[in-house]
Amino acid sequence: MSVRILFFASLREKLGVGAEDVSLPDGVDTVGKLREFLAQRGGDWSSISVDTRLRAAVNQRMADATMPVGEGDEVAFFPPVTGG
Amino acid sequence: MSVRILFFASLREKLGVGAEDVSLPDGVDTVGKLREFLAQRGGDWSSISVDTRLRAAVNQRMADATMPVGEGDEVAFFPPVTGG
Amino acid sequence: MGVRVQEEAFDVGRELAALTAGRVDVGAVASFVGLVRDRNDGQGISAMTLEHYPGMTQSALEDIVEQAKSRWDLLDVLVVHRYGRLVPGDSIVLVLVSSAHRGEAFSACEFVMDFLKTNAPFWKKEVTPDGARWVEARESDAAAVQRWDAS
Amino acid sequence: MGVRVQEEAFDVGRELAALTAGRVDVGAVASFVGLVRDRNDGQGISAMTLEHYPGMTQSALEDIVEQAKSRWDLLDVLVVHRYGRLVPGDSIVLVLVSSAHRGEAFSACEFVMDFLKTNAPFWKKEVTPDGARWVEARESDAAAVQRWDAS
Repeated sequence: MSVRILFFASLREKLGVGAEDVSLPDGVDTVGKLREFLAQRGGDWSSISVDTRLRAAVNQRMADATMPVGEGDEVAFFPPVTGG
Repeated sequence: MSVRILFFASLREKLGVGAEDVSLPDGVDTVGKLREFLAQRGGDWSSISVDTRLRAAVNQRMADATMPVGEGDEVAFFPPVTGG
Repeated sequence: MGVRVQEEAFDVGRELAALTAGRVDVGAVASFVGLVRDRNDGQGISAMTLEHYPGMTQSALEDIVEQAKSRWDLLDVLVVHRYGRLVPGDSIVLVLVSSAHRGEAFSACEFVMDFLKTNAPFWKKEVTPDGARWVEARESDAAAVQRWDAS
Repeated sequence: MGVRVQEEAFDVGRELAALTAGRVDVGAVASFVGLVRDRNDGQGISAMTLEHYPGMTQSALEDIVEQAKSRWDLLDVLVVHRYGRLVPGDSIVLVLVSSAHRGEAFSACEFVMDFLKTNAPFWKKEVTPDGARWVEARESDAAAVQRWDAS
Protein backbone atom coordinates (compact mmCIF):
# COMPACT_ATOMS: atom_id res chain seq x y z
CA MET A 1 0.00 0.00 0.00
CA SER A 2 1.34 3.40 -1.00
CA VAL A 3 0.62 6.66 0.86
CA ARG A 4 1.86 10.22 0.72
CA ILE A 5 3.22 11.55 4.01
CA LEU A 6 3.62 15.24 4.83
CA PHE A 7 5.51 16.91 7.68
CA PHE A 8 5.04 20.51 8.81
CA ALA A 9 6.71 23.21 10.86
CA SER A 10 9.26 22.15 13.52
CA LEU A 11 8.73 18.47 12.70
CA ARG A 12 9.50 19.10 9.03
CA GLU A 13 12.69 20.94 10.02
CA LYS A 14 13.77 18.27 12.49
CA LEU A 15 13.29 15.43 10.00
CA GLY A 16 14.62 17.45 7.09
CA VAL A 17 11.77 16.31 4.86
CA GLY A 18 8.47 17.95 3.92
CA ALA A 19 6.84 15.17 1.90
CA GLU A 20 7.53 11.65 0.80
CA ASP A 21 5.73 8.77 -0.90
CA VAL A 22 6.05 5.59 1.13
CA SER A 23 5.12 1.97 0.54
CA LEU A 24 3.71 0.51 3.70
CA PRO A 25 4.01 -3.15 4.69
CA ASP A 26 0.87 -5.13 5.43
CA GLY A 27 -0.64 -4.31 8.81
CA VAL A 28 0.39 -0.66 8.83
CA ASP A 29 -3.17 0.50 8.31
CA THR A 30 -3.87 3.14 10.97
CA VAL A 31 -2.35 6.46 11.96
CA GLY A 32 -1.00 4.90 15.15
CA LYS A 33 0.67 2.03 13.31
CA LEU A 34 2.10 4.41 10.74
CA ARG A 35 3.66 6.44 13.56
CA GLU A 36 5.31 3.30 14.93
CA PHE A 37 6.46 2.31 11.45
CA LEU A 38 8.11 5.68 10.87
CA ALA A 39 9.68 5.71 14.35
CA GLN A 40 11.55 2.51 13.47
CA ARG A 41 13.76 4.58 11.18
CA GLY A 42 15.50 5.68 14.36
CA GLY A 43 17.31 8.92 15.14
CA ASP A 44 15.05 11.98 14.93
CA TRP A 45 12.26 9.74 13.65
CA SER A 46 11.96 7.95 16.99
CA SER A 47 9.96 10.80 18.50
CA ILE A 48 7.08 10.27 16.06
CA SER A 49 5.72 7.35 18.04
CA VAL A 50 6.24 8.84 21.49
CA ASP A 51 5.57 12.58 21.17
CA THR A 52 2.03 12.82 22.55
CA ARG A 53 1.68 16.41 21.37
CA LEU A 54 2.16 15.43 17.74
CA ARG A 55 -0.99 15.80 15.64
CA ALA A 56 -2.03 13.94 12.51
CA ALA A 57 -4.41 14.44 9.63
CA VAL A 58 -5.64 11.91 7.07
CA ASN A 59 -6.75 13.36 3.76
CA GLN A 60 -6.64 16.83 5.29
CA ARG A 61 -8.89 16.01 8.25
CA MET A 62 -7.64 15.89 11.84
CA ALA A 63 -7.19 12.22 12.81
CA ASP A 64 -6.41 10.26 15.96
CA ALA A 65 -4.30 7.09 16.26
CA THR A 66 -7.19 4.77 15.40
CA MET A 67 -7.96 6.47 12.07
CA PRO A 68 -7.57 3.96 9.16
CA VAL A 69 -4.95 4.67 6.52
CA GLY A 70 -5.56 3.31 3.03
CA GLU A 71 -4.07 3.19 -0.46
CA GLY A 72 -3.41 6.66 -1.86
CA ASP A 73 -4.19 8.51 1.35
CA GLU A 74 -2.44 11.73 2.28
CA VAL A 75 -1.26 11.54 5.88
CA ALA A 76 0.21 14.59 7.61
CA PHE A 77 2.09 14.91 10.90
CA PHE A 78 2.67 18.20 12.66
CA PRO A 79 3.05 19.91 16.04
CA PRO A 80 0.04 21.62 17.69
CA VAL A 81 -1.11 24.48 15.50
CA THR A 82 -0.33 28.12 16.39
CA GLY A 83 -2.09 30.30 13.82
CA GLY A 84 -4.57 33.11 14.31
CA MET B 1 -34.74 76.43 44.64
CA SER B 2 -34.58 76.50 40.86
CA VAL B 3 -33.74 73.52 38.66
CA ARG B 4 -33.78 72.74 34.95
CA ILE B 5 -35.87 69.72 34.00
CA LEU B 6 -35.51 67.81 30.72
CA PHE B 7 -37.77 65.18 29.18
CA PHE B 8 -36.81 62.78 26.41
CA ALA B 9 -38.31 60.46 23.82
CA SER B 10 -41.85 59.16 24.42
CA LEU B 11 -42.10 61.05 27.71
CA ARG B 12 -41.20 64.32 25.99
CA GLU B 13 -43.87 63.68 23.35
CA LYS B 14 -46.53 62.72 25.90
CA LEU B 15 -45.93 65.80 28.04
CA GLY B 16 -45.42 68.07 25.06
CA VAL B 17 -42.38 69.67 26.67
CA GLY B 18 -38.68 69.01 26.25
CA ALA B 19 -37.23 71.34 28.88
CA GLU B 20 -38.42 73.76 31.52
CA ASP B 21 -36.98 75.78 34.40
CA VAL B 22 -38.91 75.16 37.59
CA SER B 23 -38.89 76.73 41.05
CA LEU B 24 -39.25 74.00 43.63
CA PRO B 25 -40.93 74.49 47.02
CA ASP B 26 -39.00 73.66 50.17
CA GLY B 27 -38.75 69.93 50.80
CA VAL B 28 -38.64 68.91 47.14
CA ASP B 29 -34.99 67.98 47.36
CA THR B 30 -34.65 64.49 45.88
CA VAL B 31 -35.43 62.86 42.54
CA GLY B 32 -38.29 60.93 44.17
CA LYS B 33 -39.85 64.04 45.67
CA LEU B 34 -39.46 65.90 42.37
CA ARG B 35 -41.34 63.10 40.62
CA GLU B 36 -44.21 63.44 43.12
CA PHE B 37 -44.17 67.23 42.75
CA LEU B 38 -44.45 67.03 38.94
CA ALA B 39 -47.15 64.34 39.14
CA GLN B 40 -49.36 66.77 41.07
CA ARG B 41 -49.85 68.71 37.83
CA GLY B 42 -52.30 65.94 36.93
CA GLY B 43 -53.28 64.61 33.50
CA ASP B 44 -50.35 63.10 31.59
CA TRP B 45 -48.03 64.26 34.35
CA SER B 46 -49.54 61.85 36.87
CA SER B 47 -47.59 58.94 35.44
CA ILE B 48 -44.25 60.49 36.46
CA SER B 49 -44.64 59.38 40.05
CA VAL B 50 -46.01 55.90 39.31
CA ASP B 51 -44.22 54.69 36.16
CA THR B 52 -41.59 52.37 37.62
CA ARG B 53 -39.85 52.06 34.27
CA LEU B 54 -39.13 55.79 34.12
CA ARG B 55 -35.43 56.66 34.53
CA ALA B 56 -33.86 59.83 35.86
CA ALA B 57 -30.50 61.57 35.65
CA VAL B 58 -29.15 64.40 37.79
CA ASN B 59 -26.49 66.53 36.15
CA GLN B 60 -26.20 63.95 33.37
CA ARG B 61 -25.61 60.98 35.67
CA MET B 62 -28.12 58.16 36.13
CA ALA B 63 -29.91 58.72 39.45
CA ASP B 64 -32.35 56.82 41.63
CA ALA B 65 -35.21 58.23 43.74
CA THR B 66 -32.98 59.02 46.72
CA MET B 67 -30.56 61.19 44.72
CA PRO B 68 -30.47 64.76 46.14
CA VAL B 69 -31.57 67.61 43.88
CA GLY B 70 -30.05 71.03 44.52
CA GLU B 71 -30.07 74.60 43.26
CA GLY B 72 -29.15 74.84 39.57
CA ASP B 73 -29.18 71.09 38.97
CA GLU B 74 -30.18 69.62 35.62
CA VAL B 75 -32.66 66.80 36.16
CA ALA B 76 -33.76 64.60 33.26
CA PHE B 77 -36.57 62.05 33.03
CA PHE B 78 -36.84 59.49 30.26
CA PRO B 79 -37.99 55.97 29.38
CA PRO B 80 -35.50 53.05 29.37
CA VAL B 81 -32.85 53.68 26.74
CA THR B 82 -32.87 51.84 23.41
CA GLY B 83 -29.74 52.86 21.54
CA GLY B 84 -26.96 50.78 20.11
CA MET C 1 -9.28 56.16 23.61
CA GLY C 2 -12.25 58.03 22.31
CA VAL C 3 -15.99 58.46 22.36
CA ARG C 4 -17.81 60.29 19.60
CA VAL C 5 -21.51 61.03 19.26
CA GLN C 6 -22.25 62.22 15.77
CA GLU C 7 -24.86 62.47 13.04
CA GLU C 8 -22.51 61.46 10.21
CA ALA C 9 -21.68 57.93 9.09
CA PHE C 10 -18.38 56.40 10.23
CA ASP C 11 -15.75 54.48 8.28
CA VAL C 12 -14.83 51.27 10.13
CA GLY C 13 -11.72 50.62 8.07
CA ARG C 14 -10.37 54.10 8.74
CA GLU C 15 -11.16 53.96 12.47
CA LEU C 16 -9.51 50.56 12.78
CA ALA C 17 -6.43 51.76 10.92
CA ALA C 18 -6.20 54.80 13.21
CA LEU C 19 -6.50 52.59 16.30
CA THR C 20 -3.53 50.45 15.30
CA ALA C 21 -1.46 52.94 13.28
CA GLY C 22 2.20 53.01 14.29
CA ARG C 23 1.66 50.45 17.04
CA VAL C 24 3.36 47.08 17.33
CA ASP C 25 1.91 46.06 20.70
CA VAL C 26 -1.63 45.28 19.48
CA GLY C 27 -2.31 41.56 19.14
CA ALA C 28 -6.09 41.68 18.90
CA VAL C 29 -8.83 44.06 17.83
CA ALA C 30 -12.42 43.07 18.51
CA SER C 31 -15.11 45.21 16.99
CA PHE C 32 -18.84 45.54 16.75
CA VAL C 33 -21.04 47.40 14.31
CA GLY C 34 -24.78 47.75 14.93
CA LEU C 35 -26.99 48.45 11.94
CA VAL C 36 -30.61 49.40 11.22
CA ARG C 37 -32.68 46.36 10.15
CA ASP C 38 -35.72 46.55 7.91
CA ARG C 39 -37.79 44.58 10.40
CA ASN C 40 -38.26 44.75 14.17
CA ASP C 41 -40.80 43.04 16.39
CA GLY C 42 -42.61 41.69 13.35
CA GLN C 43 -43.07 44.97 11.54
CA GLY C 44 -41.38 46.51 8.53
CA ILE C 45 -39.16 49.50 9.26
CA SER C 46 -38.65 52.17 6.61
CA ALA C 47 -36.61 54.59 8.74
CA MET C 48 -35.79 55.49 12.31
CA THR C 49 -34.84 58.53 14.31
CA LEU C 50 -32.31 58.24 17.08
CA GLU C 51 -32.87 60.82 19.81
CA HIS C 52 -30.21 61.35 22.45
CA TYR C 53 -29.43 63.45 25.50
CA PRO C 54 -26.60 65.70 24.35
CA GLY C 55 -23.96 66.09 27.00
CA MET C 56 -24.98 63.00 28.88
CA THR C 57 -24.42 60.61 25.96
CA GLN C 58 -20.76 61.53 25.76
CA SER C 59 -20.13 61.15 29.49
CA ALA C 60 -22.23 57.98 29.77
CA LEU C 61 -20.21 56.33 27.00
CA GLU C 62 -16.93 57.53 28.50
CA ASP C 63 -17.98 56.05 31.81
CA ILE C 64 -18.68 52.66 30.18
CA VAL C 65 -15.29 52.75 28.46
CA GLU C 66 -13.58 53.53 31.77
CA GLN C 67 -15.34 50.60 33.41
CA ALA C 68 -14.15 48.32 30.63
CA LYS C 69 -10.58 49.59 30.96
CA SER C 70 -10.62 48.97 34.69
CA ARG C 71 -11.83 45.37 34.21
CA TRP C 72 -9.50 44.30 31.41
CA ASP C 73 -5.99 45.06 30.23
CA LEU C 74 -6.85 47.06 27.10
CA LEU C 75 -4.70 49.16 24.82
CA ASP C 76 -7.39 51.35 23.27
CA VAL C 77 -11.16 51.68 22.95
CA LEU C 78 -13.24 53.65 20.48
CA VAL C 79 -17.00 54.12 20.62
CA VAL C 80 -18.85 56.01 17.88
CA HIS C 81 -22.63 56.34 18.18
CA ARG C 82 -24.83 58.11 15.65
CA TYR C 83 -28.05 60.02 16.18
CA GLY C 84 -30.63 61.52 13.85
CA ARG C 85 -32.44 59.93 10.94
CA LEU C 86 -31.26 56.51 9.72
CA VAL C 87 -32.59 53.98 7.22
CA PRO C 88 -32.24 50.17 7.04
CA GLY C 89 -28.67 49.20 6.22
CA ASP C 90 -27.24 52.28 7.95
CA SER C 91 -24.70 51.81 10.73
CA ILE C 92 -25.72 53.01 14.19
CA VAL C 93 -22.83 52.24 16.48
CA LEU C 94 -19.20 51.17 16.32
CA VAL C 95 -17.14 49.72 19.17
CA LEU C 96 -13.45 48.94 18.66
CA VAL C 97 -11.27 47.42 21.39
CA SER C 98 -7.58 46.69 21.04
CA SER C 99 -5.57 44.53 23.39
CA ALA C 100 -2.50 42.33 23.48
CA HIS C 101 -4.65 39.17 23.55
CA ARG C 102 -7.99 38.23 22.08
CA GLY C 103 -9.88 37.19 25.22
CA GLU C 104 -9.75 40.66 26.75
CA ALA C 105 -10.67 42.36 23.49
CA PHE C 106 -13.72 40.15 22.92
CA SER C 107 -14.98 40.46 26.50
CA ALA C 108 -14.52 44.21 26.67
CA CYS C 109 -16.19 44.80 23.31
CA GLU C 110 -19.28 42.83 24.34
CA PHE C 111 -19.27 44.49 27.78
CA VAL C 112 -19.28 47.96 26.20
CA MET C 113 -22.19 47.04 23.92
CA ASP C 114 -24.19 45.48 26.77
CA PHE C 115 -23.80 48.55 28.99
CA LEU C 116 -24.35 50.95 26.11
CA LYS C 117 -27.69 49.22 25.45
CA THR C 118 -28.94 49.93 28.98
CA ASN C 119 -26.95 52.98 30.18
CA ALA C 120 -26.42 55.34 27.25
CA PRO C 121 -29.26 57.81 26.75
CA PHE C 122 -30.35 57.07 23.18
CA TRP C 123 -33.90 56.32 22.09
CA LYS C 124 -35.04 54.85 18.78
CA LYS C 125 -38.26 55.84 17.07
CA GLU C 126 -39.14 53.62 14.14
CA VAL C 127 -41.30 54.39 11.14
CA THR C 128 -43.57 51.42 10.35
CA PRO C 129 -46.52 51.04 7.92
CA ASP C 130 -48.77 51.66 10.97
CA GLY C 131 -46.96 54.90 11.80
CA ALA C 132 -44.07 55.87 14.03
CA ARG C 133 -43.43 54.06 17.32
CA TRP C 134 -40.84 54.26 20.08
CA VAL C 135 -38.79 51.09 20.45
CA GLU C 136 -39.40 49.35 23.76
CA ALA C 137 -36.43 48.38 25.92
CA ARG C 138 -35.79 44.63 25.93
CA GLU C 139 -35.67 42.39 28.99
CA SER C 140 -32.82 40.54 27.28
CA ASP C 141 -30.70 43.70 27.34
CA ALA C 142 -31.17 44.10 31.09
CA ALA C 143 -30.23 40.43 31.52
CA ALA C 144 -27.15 40.89 29.33
CA VAL C 145 -25.85 43.56 31.68
CA GLN C 146 -26.54 41.59 34.82
CA ARG C 147 -24.42 38.62 33.79
CA TRP C 148 -21.31 40.84 34.05
CA ASP C 149 -21.92 41.14 37.81
CA ALA C 150 -21.18 37.47 38.25
CA SER C 151 -18.00 37.36 36.22
CA MET D 1 -19.93 33.05 3.45
CA GLY D 2 -16.32 32.65 2.64
CA VAL D 3 -12.94 31.43 3.71
CA ARG D 4 -9.75 32.73 2.16
CA VAL D 5 -6.16 31.73 2.84
CA GLN D 6 -3.82 34.24 1.24
CA GLU D 7 -0.42 35.85 1.39
CA GLU D 8 -1.69 39.41 0.72
CA ALA D 9 -2.96 41.86 3.30
CA PHE D 10 -6.72 42.31 3.65
CA ASP D 11 -8.83 45.46 3.91
CA VAL D 12 -11.23 45.19 6.84
CA GLY D 13 -13.37 48.14 5.75
CA ARG D 14 -13.83 46.68 2.28
CA GLU D 15 -14.63 43.18 3.59
CA LEU D 16 -17.14 44.57 6.06
CA ALA D 17 -18.80 46.66 3.37
CA ALA D 18 -19.04 43.61 1.10
CA LEU D 19 -20.59 41.55 3.89
CA THR D 20 -23.42 44.01 4.43
CA ALA D 21 -23.76 45.52 0.93
CA GLY D 22 -27.34 45.63 -0.30
CA ARG D 23 -28.63 43.91 2.84
CA VAL D 24 -31.19 45.31 5.26
CA ASP D 25 -31.50 42.26 7.53
CA VAL D 26 -28.14 42.63 9.29
CA GLY D 27 -28.44 44.07 12.79
CA ALA D 28 -25.00 43.18 14.08
CA VAL D 29 -21.51 42.54 12.77
CA ALA D 30 -18.89 41.27 15.20
CA SER D 31 -15.34 41.13 13.96
CA PHE D 32 -11.88 40.19 15.04
CA VAL D 33 -8.47 41.10 13.68
CA GLY D 34 -5.34 39.37 14.93
CA LEU D 35 -2.02 41.18 14.47
CA VAL D 36 1.69 40.49 14.85
CA ARG D 37 3.09 41.94 18.10
CA ASP D 38 6.68 43.03 18.58
CA ARG D 39 7.00 40.93 21.73
CA ASN D 40 6.00 37.37 22.63
CA ASP D 41 6.89 35.29 25.67
CA GLY D 42 9.29 37.99 26.85
CA GLN D 43 11.29 38.31 23.68
CA GLY D 44 11.40 40.93 20.96
CA ILE D 45 9.99 39.82 17.60
CA SER D 46 11.32 41.39 14.40
CA ALA D 47 9.37 39.20 11.95
CA MET D 48 7.54 35.92 11.65
CA THR D 49 6.80 33.33 9.03
CA LEU D 50 3.41 31.66 8.97
CA GLU D 51 3.58 28.17 7.51
CA HIS D 52 0.37 26.36 6.63
CA TYR D 53 -0.93 23.11 5.16
CA PRO D 54 -2.33 24.14 1.80
CA GLY D 55 -5.57 22.38 1.04
CA MET D 56 -6.28 21.51 4.64
CA THR D 57 -6.30 25.10 5.88
CA GLN D 58 -9.18 25.98 3.59
CA SER D 59 -11.29 22.95 4.57
CA ALA D 60 -10.43 23.23 8.27
CA LEU D 61 -11.59 26.86 8.32
CA GLU D 62 -14.73 25.99 6.33
CA ASP D 63 -15.50 23.26 8.83
CA ILE D 64 -15.19 25.71 11.74
CA VAL D 65 -17.49 28.17 9.97
CA GLU D 66 -20.05 25.40 9.37
CA GLN D 67 -19.95 24.48 13.06
CA ALA D 68 -20.57 28.11 13.99
CA LYS D 69 -23.49 28.35 11.56
CA SER D 70 -25.05 25.21 13.01
CA ARG D 71 -24.81 26.59 16.56
CA TRP D 72 -26.09 30.14 15.98
CA ASP D 73 -28.48 31.89 13.65
CA LEU D 74 -25.97 33.73 11.49
CA LEU D 75 -26.40 35.64 8.24
CA ASP D 76 -22.84 35.50 6.97
CA VAL D 77 -19.31 34.62 8.06
CA LEU D 78 -15.97 35.55 6.51
CA VAL D 79 -12.58 34.23 7.57
CA VAL D 80 -9.37 35.48 5.95
CA HIS D 81 -6.06 34.04 7.19
CA ARG D 82 -2.68 35.07 5.87
CA TYR D 83 0.50 33.02 5.52
CA GLY D 84 4.09 33.86 4.63
CA ARG D 85 6.35 36.54 6.08
CA LEU D 86 4.82 39.15 8.40
CA VAL D 87 6.26 41.89 10.59
CA PRO D 88 4.96 43.50 13.81
CA GLY D 89 1.85 45.57 13.10
CA ASP D 90 0.79 43.34 10.20
CA SER D 91 -2.64 41.72 10.30
CA ILE D 92 -2.74 37.92 10.43
CA VAL D 93 -6.39 36.95 10.54
CA LEU D 94 -9.82 38.49 10.06
CA VAL D 95 -13.14 37.02 11.22
CA LEU D 96 -16.40 38.78 10.38
CA VAL D 97 -19.79 37.49 11.54
CA SER D 98 -23.12 39.09 10.68
CA SER D 99 -26.39 38.30 12.38
CA ALA D 100 -29.73 39.87 13.19
CA HIS D 101 -28.75 40.30 16.85
CA ARG D 102 -25.51 41.02 18.64
CA GLY D 103 -25.35 38.06 21.01
CA GLU D 104 -25.08 35.49 18.22
CA ALA D 105 -22.55 37.57 16.30
CA PHE D 106 -20.26 37.99 19.33
CA SER D 107 -20.44 34.33 20.36
CA ALA D 108 -19.88 32.98 16.86
CA CYS D 109 -16.93 35.32 16.21
CA GLU D 110 -15.17 34.23 19.39
CA PHE D 111 -16.03 30.57 18.73
CA VAL D 112 -14.45 30.75 15.25
CA MET D 113 -11.27 32.30 16.66
CA ASP D 114 -11.03 29.76 19.49
CA PHE D 115 -11.37 26.81 17.13
CA LEU D 116 -9.11 28.37 14.52
CA LYS D 117 -6.39 28.64 17.19
CA THR D 118 -6.46 24.89 17.86
CA ASN D 119 -7.82 23.30 14.66
CA ALA D 120 -6.51 25.24 11.66
CA PRO D 121 -3.11 24.03 10.43
CA PHE D 122 -0.99 27.17 10.69
CA TRP D 123 2.34 27.43 12.47
CA LYS D 124 4.20 30.57 13.45
CA LYS D 125 7.98 30.87 13.40
CA GLU D 126 9.25 34.03 15.05
CA VAL D 127 12.53 35.84 14.48
CA THR D 128 14.00 36.96 17.83
CA PRO D 129 17.41 38.43 18.74
CA ASP D 130 18.39 34.86 19.76
CA GLY D 131 17.39 33.47 16.39
CA ALA D 132 14.26 31.93 14.89
CA ARG D 133 11.93 29.83 17.03
CA TRP D 134 8.64 28.00 16.50
CA VAL D 135 5.82 29.37 18.62
CA GLU D 136 4.59 26.86 21.19
CA ALA D 137 0.88 26.10 21.42
CA ARG D 138 -0.73 27.60 24.53
CA GLU D 139 -2.63 25.68 27.18
CA SER D 140 -5.01 28.64 27.34
CA ASP D 141 -6.02 28.07 23.73
CA ALA D 142 -6.94 24.45 24.43
CA ALA D 143 -8.95 25.62 27.43
CA ALA D 144 -10.70 28.27 25.33
CA VAL D 145 -12.01 25.59 22.99
CA GLN D 146 -13.15 23.30 25.76
CA ARG D 147 -15.45 25.87 27.36
CA TRP D 148 -17.68 25.71 24.24
CA ASP D 149 -18.51 22.08 25.09
CA ALA D 150 -20.32 23.21 28.20
CA SER D 151 -22.40 25.94 26.61
